[in-house]
Amino acid sequence: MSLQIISIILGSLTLASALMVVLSKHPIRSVIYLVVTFFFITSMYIMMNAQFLAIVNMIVYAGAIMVLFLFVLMLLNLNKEMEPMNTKGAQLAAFIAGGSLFLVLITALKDTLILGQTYRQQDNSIGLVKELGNLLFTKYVVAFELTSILFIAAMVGAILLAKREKQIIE
Amino acid sequence: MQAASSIGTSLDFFLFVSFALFTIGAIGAMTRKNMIVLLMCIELMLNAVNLMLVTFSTYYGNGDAQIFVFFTMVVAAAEATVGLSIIIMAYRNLKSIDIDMYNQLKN
Amino acid sequence: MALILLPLVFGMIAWFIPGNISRIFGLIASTVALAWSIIAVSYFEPNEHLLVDFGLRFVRFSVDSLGFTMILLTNAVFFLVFLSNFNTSIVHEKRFTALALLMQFGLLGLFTTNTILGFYIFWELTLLPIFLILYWFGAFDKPRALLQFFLYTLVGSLAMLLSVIGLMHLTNQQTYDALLAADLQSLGNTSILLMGGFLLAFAVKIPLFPFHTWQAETYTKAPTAGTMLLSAIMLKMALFGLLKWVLPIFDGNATDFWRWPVITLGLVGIIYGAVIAIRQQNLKTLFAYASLSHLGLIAAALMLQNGDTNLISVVQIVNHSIVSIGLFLAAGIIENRLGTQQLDQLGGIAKVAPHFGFWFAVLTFVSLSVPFTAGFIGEFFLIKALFNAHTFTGILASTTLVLGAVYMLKAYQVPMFGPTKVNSFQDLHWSELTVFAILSIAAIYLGLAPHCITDFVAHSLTQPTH
Amino acid sequence: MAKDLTLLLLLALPLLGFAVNGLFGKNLPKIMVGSLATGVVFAAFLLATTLFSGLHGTQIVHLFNIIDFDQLQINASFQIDALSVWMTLIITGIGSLIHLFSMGYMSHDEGYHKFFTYLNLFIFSMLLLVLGSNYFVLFFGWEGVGMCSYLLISFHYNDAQKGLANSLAGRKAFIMNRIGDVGLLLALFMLLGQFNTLEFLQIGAAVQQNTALQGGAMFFITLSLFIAATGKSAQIPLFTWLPDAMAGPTPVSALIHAATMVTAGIYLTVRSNFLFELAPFTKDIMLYVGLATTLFAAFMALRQNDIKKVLAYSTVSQLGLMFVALGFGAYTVALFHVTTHAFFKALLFLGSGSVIHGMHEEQDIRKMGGLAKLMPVTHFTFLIGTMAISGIPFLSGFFSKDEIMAQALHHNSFAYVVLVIAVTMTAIYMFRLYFLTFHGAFRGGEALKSKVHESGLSMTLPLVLLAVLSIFGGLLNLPGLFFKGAAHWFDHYLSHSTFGLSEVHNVHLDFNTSIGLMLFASAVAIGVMIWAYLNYAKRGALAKEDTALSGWERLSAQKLYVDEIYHAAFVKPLLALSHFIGKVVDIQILRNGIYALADGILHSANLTRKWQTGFLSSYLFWMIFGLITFIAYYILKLSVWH
Repeated sequence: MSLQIISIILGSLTLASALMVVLSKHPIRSVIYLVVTFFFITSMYIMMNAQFLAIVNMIVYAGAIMVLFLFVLMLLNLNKEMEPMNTKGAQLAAFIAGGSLFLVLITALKDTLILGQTYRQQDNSIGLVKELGNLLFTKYVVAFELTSILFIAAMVGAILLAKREKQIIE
Repeated sequence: MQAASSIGTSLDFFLFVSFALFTIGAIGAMTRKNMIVLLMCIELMLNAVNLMLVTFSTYYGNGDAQIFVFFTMVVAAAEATVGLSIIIMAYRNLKSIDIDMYNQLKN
Repeated sequence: MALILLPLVFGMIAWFIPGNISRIFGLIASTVALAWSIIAVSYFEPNEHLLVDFGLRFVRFSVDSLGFTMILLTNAVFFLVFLSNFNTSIVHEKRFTALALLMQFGLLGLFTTNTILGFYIFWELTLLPIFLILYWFGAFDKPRALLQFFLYTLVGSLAMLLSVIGLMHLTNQQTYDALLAADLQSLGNTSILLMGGFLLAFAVKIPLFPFHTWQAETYTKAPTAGTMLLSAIMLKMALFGLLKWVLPIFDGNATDFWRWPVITLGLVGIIYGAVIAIRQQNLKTLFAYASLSHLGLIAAALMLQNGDTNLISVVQIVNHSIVSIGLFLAAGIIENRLGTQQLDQLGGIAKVAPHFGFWFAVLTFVSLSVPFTAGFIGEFFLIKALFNAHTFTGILASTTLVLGAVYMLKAYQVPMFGPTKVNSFQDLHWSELTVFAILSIAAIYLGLAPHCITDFVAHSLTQPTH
Repeated sequence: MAKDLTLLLLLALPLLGFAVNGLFGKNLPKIMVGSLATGVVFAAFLLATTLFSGLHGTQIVHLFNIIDFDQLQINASFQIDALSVWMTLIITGIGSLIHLFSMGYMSHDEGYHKFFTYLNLFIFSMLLLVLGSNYFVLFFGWEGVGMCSYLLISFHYNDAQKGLANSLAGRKAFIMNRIGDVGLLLALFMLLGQFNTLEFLQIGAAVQQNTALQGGAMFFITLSLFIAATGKSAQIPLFTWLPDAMAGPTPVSALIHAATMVTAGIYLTVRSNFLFELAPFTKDIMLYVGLATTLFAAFMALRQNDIKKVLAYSTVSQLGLMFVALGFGAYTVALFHVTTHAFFKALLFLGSGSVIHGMHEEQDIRKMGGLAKLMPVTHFTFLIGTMAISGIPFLSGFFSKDEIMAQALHHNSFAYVVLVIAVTMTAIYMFRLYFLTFHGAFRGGEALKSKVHESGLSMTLPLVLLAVLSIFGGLLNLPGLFFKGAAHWFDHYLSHSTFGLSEVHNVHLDFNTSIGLMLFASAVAIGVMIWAYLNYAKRGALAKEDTALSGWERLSAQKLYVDEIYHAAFVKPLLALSHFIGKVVDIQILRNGIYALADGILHSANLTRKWQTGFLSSYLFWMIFGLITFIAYYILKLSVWH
């Protein structure tokens, strides 16, 4: 049962840090909280024995992408005064909308048959690197190769977009 | 490690966390006007979905969903790269990262 | 097969050759295509049925004598259009040549394809070049008129696409022969709807009465060559589709359902177009409405599905091509030389340009369908068919003779006769003279010996269909 | 020479002239063009005489098939019988004289070769019309002559003052003829429907075998044929084009609008006599239309001041007379009048042409007078023509008119009275024309008088020949009371080999009535002649100016306002309708309807575009909203389902 407690603690921490991402006024703090959120999510993956994804999540998200965000934020050199905020009414509307979405989702969960189910006692080795590697390089090899093209495109796009052009759209 | 894995943890808890994450991401996307934060909120929502996928994947013992998560991460990385460079360019033009300033596409 | 692909190849080449010789190139290309088709026809046994099948599902071509007639007509029309265009200068000669050849390819494909999907694809394929020709070379002051043409046609095509899909889905067949054999009677009202989709597309293209509003403006503003292509051959696609595809396939309750509505629209078009034409001041607009009037007659007569009438309508289709090339060429010559087509600004051209006056007169009489011309045979038998179907329709249709005389004589007399209002008018260029002469000879030959077409076509139209 | 070869040659000759003159005429010397054109027609005339002399029975010459379907076959074939050969003789005979005349008349015209080209084409079409063995070939010729008529009427299309009027007159003629053509077309359709053939002989045989065809179908067929005839032969209501057609050169008026083309309607009726015999009601209609036409046209001619207009109305009137004869079923009588009318009317037109030529294109009789001394040959021949048409005894017109009057007296005394009035008026206006033109003092001014000259030989020779024919033409069909042996030669000639005519017997009145009729007619004609002489030549009465006309005179001069009525009743409404449909229905309703539809779509697009605020948060909001709705829908659906 300790695992259950751990998972509850992890879940609440995840949600708390996610909330802080949204609530904190300064973008830098948001990024930091986001990294923290990703850490917690990664730990949840580990709990579910999805080891490969846990590693990838750690490296790609928490490592690469978040660093990118930080770089950009620092590059733009924003200060707190420049932080744009919505009006209170809009925020309220957003919270109501989000809340009702959440309610609806929970209702949906409640109606499903998986409620209260625990994990089956079976071979839970699918999340291991070996298993996923097998899948990735046999069944999904074409898609995997295609991702490289996607990355090249993204790289080229990013360089082209971020390059300081002389003639910029008026 | 195998034996210890998530025994006794109910499936719906992870789903609950996933939903909550998604909702937080959505609320953030609606309330915040900073484009970078918006992008972060989108990442949050993506991760919520990833979490759900992994949950089900483990539950059903099917690896395909995890591969799918992997691809989602790939796409998210690419998306973040391009999105951030767009933000940089946009900031150069308007000196602002307020998303509401960028409604010029309308006309 | 090579016959069909030839214009495509030429069209491709046309993009790459220098603009200043592309005019000659177009002429040569169309001449080769025409010569080739004439040779092919001379080796063709009228009662046989050439089939080109690559084993692919949707690519299947077949040629019978009707198809060959249309191929010959197409190639001849393109030849004449290129020839008549010889004396006018167009800015982007290369583009025009290439587009026209592409369109020729589309038309030839349409006339030979053996699958219903192929029919639709080629139908659409011809639209693109003509749209670009109109867009690049036309004098549209507002994009609206052009868009009207384009969208109108597309709406028709959409209806046809739905029908094509429906037909293929419901019969699970897609070749011509299989569709002919398919039992559409059992579909009941669905077949009526399917036929309606085709008819809408055709009605827009022919055009029939309430769907004609694109016509006058498009014809007026289009470049002369574009107008000639439109009215001389593109409209014939619809009539061909009606004659070859839709009517035989939907023979039965669907045709019975649509027969009188279409005939009524045709008749309304005959009188409506003629009456409007009387008051038109613009030469091309006048001819456009005249075309509405003439084609309404063919469409109405086709709906009767009478064997002999079908044969004669082929004659009339050819005749209308002759007439429309001739008349629009005449209008184009006037516009080209004087920069106007307004009748009140014209007068006495016949005195300054006697050759033009003579040939224009001949073409006017051809279009008035006086005896010795193909139009006479055509109109006589088409009206007769309508008269036999119902006395009243025949009488209404025959008013076209009187009203036609009114507007055609106006169109000829006002610019050509009377006091000379123009100072200089360059008489016909040799190329234009050749076109007029070919047209007149063809019209008179067909007027005296229509059986050279009817006998030929009879092999493919009178074979037992069911 | 074999007959069919002769016939083909006969047809081919004018076509040859047409082709040669049309293609090379521009570069040939005028004399060659003219003599070629005249030569081919004259050669055709000679060939026609050989046909005439060797005529036995009816013969069909088959050329080729025009249409050869399973159920229907239409041939280009020709029929040689008394009727067609007689018409051919008239056409080629008078035609060659008029060609000869034109060589002189048109000598100064720049369109000389074109004129002869058209004229030859006309002769060809006309021969096609009369020689064809079926209605289809007849229709070819029928429309062909209409087309030539159009071309020739608007011949001087670029004349500085009258060019436009000329071309409009041509158009009017063509359109009116077209209305008649539609009648013929409908008749053809009905005939095809009834008999499935258009051959005269086959239809005739079918009619004979099956006499039950009477009634409705026959009535409509013959009525349509008659409508066609009214168009071509200028009867009420389609007669107004003929006076306008005088815009063409005078030889054209003589050939087409007096001697040949306008009699095509008569020919058609005579050719279809077996059909008309079965439709008595149509014959009655024909009779009364003919009567009305002859009366009104004669009335209109009374106060015309244009020399050609008088003759034009006179032609209409005479054609009406022929239809009266046809209405009585006296086909040969009508054809006899066609023949004599061709002689004297061609003579009169050519005479007037000679006058106009001599007067340098002056056509108004108020400017003439005293031309008898200046143009003696023209004067003398014109006098003969006038006397012939007025019915002065023993000239051709006397006999042919007398036959018609006799028919009228026998069948219908009302018709007889009307005819007497019409004939009297004919004599009045003809002598008025004659005396005003040739007698009294010259009113055209001295300058013109010095230039007036007698025409050359090529013009006077046809006049003299036609005058001779006008004098002796009546001998063709002498009434029974003169020379018993030679009497009614024409009737016999026609009926012996023309289908249907052998059954039709004309009434022959008894001796006393005949003599009485003739005496009365002679008295009227001579009386009018004397009165006109006293009034115009002795007393010097002149044509009044327009302003001085009394009531009936104005009616006559203004042609009973028929043109104006037609203009108001048909032309204006048609133009208004055209305007209405073109501007209102087509543009306003249909096209703008389409535009409005497009605008509506555009407008609604603009409305929905407002939703696209461009603010990302609002998009997100709507997205979430949609998501909620979507999921909620499924939850509800599931819970209800459970």
